[in-house]
Amino acid sequence: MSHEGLEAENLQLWRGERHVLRGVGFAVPRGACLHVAGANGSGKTSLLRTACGLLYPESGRLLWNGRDVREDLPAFHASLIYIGHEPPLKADLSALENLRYWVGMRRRTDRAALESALQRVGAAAWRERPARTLSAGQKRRVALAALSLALVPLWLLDEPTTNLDGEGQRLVGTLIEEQLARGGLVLAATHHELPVAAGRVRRLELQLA
Amino acid sequence: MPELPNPELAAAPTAGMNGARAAGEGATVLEAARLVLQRDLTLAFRRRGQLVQPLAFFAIVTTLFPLAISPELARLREVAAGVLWVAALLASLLALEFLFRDDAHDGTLEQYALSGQPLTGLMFAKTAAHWLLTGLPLALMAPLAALSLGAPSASIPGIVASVAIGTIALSLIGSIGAALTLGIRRSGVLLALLTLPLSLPVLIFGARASELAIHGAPYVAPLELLAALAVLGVTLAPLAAAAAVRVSLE
Amino acid sequence: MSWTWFHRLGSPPYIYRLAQRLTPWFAWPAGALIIAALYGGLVLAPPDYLQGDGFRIIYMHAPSAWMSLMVYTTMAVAAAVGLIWRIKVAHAVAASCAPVGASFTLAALVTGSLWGEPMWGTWWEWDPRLTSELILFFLYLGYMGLRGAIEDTQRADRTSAVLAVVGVVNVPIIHYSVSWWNSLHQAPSVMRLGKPALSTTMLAPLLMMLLGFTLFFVAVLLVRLRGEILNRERSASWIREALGT
Amino acid sequence: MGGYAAFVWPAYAVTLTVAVLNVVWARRSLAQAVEAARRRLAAGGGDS
Repeated sequence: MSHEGLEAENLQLWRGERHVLRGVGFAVPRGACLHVAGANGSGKTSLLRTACGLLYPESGRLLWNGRDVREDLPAFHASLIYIGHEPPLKADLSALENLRYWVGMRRRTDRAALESALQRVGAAAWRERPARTLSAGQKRRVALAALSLALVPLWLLDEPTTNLDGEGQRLVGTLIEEQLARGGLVLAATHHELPVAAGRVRRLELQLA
Repeated sequence: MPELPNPELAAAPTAGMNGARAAGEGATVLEAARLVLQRDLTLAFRRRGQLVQPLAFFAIVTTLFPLAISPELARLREVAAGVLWVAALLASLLALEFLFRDDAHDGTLEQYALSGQPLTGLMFAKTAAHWLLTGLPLALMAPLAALSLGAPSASIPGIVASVAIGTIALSLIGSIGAALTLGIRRSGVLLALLTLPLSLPVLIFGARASELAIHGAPYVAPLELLAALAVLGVTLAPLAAAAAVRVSLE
Repeated sequence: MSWTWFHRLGSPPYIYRLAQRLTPWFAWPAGALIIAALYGGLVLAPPDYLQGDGFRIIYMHAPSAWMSLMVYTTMAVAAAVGLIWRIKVAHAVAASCAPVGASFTLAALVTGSLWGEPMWGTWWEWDPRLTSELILFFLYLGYMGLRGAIEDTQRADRTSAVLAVVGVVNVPIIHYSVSWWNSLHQAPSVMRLGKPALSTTMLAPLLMMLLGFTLFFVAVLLVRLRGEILNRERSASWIREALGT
Repeated sequence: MGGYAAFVWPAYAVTLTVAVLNVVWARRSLAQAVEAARRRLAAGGGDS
């Protein structure tokens, strides 16, 4: 009997001498969004990085569709996308090129798909400009385009609304709701409110260690 | 299958829900590796300054020796192979610091590790790009340096071959060192301390092949040993580099 | 495959107590063997017919050289185990090995040089074995340098483990290439730093010394291991128990 | 030592010193680790 979705049981994580995650657990079924909240330094980023398998918890388990993610890490990674504080853009490449290399690593795309994704996030006008010249909010929008193109069931977003204007934040909300509507899962860590209808969001409050 | 982000059209994610990648949907390792290679080459050509630095370093070091030893070509010829190889080794070491640094800094390595593609294959692609950008130009420049050190023109093919094959092994060994020192501040000296002892066999066989070529003797035996090292490196080094990169992301 | 089984095998409290209990069982025999071998080597063994009393350096040089390689191999195996199965105790073993191995590699270099001067008439000869030993010393330095440069113990463990494994794959290649290189440049007049034809009275102390040094290494390793385990342990309850407070 | 004393004794001295130093270093590193663990306990760090 396997559960669909992402489950964490009693995660214990240490960073050097700091005990960052003290027995954190959660369950996110398909079509649900988990809002990871907490003060700065409470381990939101560490939790997300643990949930995507970058960090190894001291103890505890992480289950994807009922199976320990360690059993097949590449398959788990193929079904998730993680966006950290800083979108991973190369300063010397244009927004379009960045998106192409980023998404192309995971799945085949064509120029039309890339352009329409950029169009949707309002990047059409500056898609050929090198990322070096983009503002922090514009870089975020490129990351949103990658999110919409990745077509993976699990999204892990670290502060997805930072640096975005009101319209950009609503776009994040729309994208998340679309993802939930097609049965995807979203883990979002932010100390702001998520721009998503409250009924769909569960909340996980991390306490400061 | 149109790839519009429109939810009505996006039936694909449900197909991919269980982590299975449908045919024609997910990118293969080869495609991903090709993109990594292409990206690194594109980036390098947008920052040509960094490309030229190791080559200029190589040229300067080989110029130092006649000044330090003697301008007599007969004497220089005796040490030409050694000079060439030590200079090539140091030049390729110099270029290593750039190999992963920017990718680690801007989060690209993290995306590589989370791409669902085997990181070993991507590391191999990165190392290949590094060789194309430093090893190959060094091999093409080696004849100039060799001639200026009194090597006969008949020795050129042997020298180019030995430097070209040797730098493959050096890039591979170097990729391990560069990955191991990720996240360490001022890692330059440590990188040298880790990489140089491991590069010793390459230096020995490479210098020997060049020396034999300069003396007009058959140089195939050390060249074969060099090729064996490169093959061993191709099979093992990306594994180690990938393991080191994963650790650096923890 | 379940990896929890290995975790129980590598359970830190269990290994800590085991190390504590076993240390004297290695330390005392090591001391006794080394003292007996010293007596055998310095007093009982006759001078070599070619090298005279100079050959007695072998009783220090050979065990040191043996230690340098054996400790490196132990370190690499422990590192690989720690890397693959994520066993903290294995990393603690690897971390305990490096300073021991490095110091004996240095001893092997110094005694080799002291042996070389009367035999070759020079303090340093690019003899393949001495050269390999020197490279091995650099490998140790690199390993310790890498460990020292990383503050977080877990990351230091795992990063240096990759290096140890890479190094151990390279040691035979380095040795082969150095021997190959040396055979090209060897001046025929130079006597190789050789094993003299050893009679039984000469050989027995050497074997005892090798065994004594090996036991000595295990004893030192066990003591260091306890410290390294404590450094990696977060659970207060058993630390309290182990320290008897 | 048949003229070899100047080489034999230093070789023995160096190696045995290294051996003794290893014992000293090992004990010291253990003592330091115990000390650090005590301090961690006293500071209330770590938990069961």
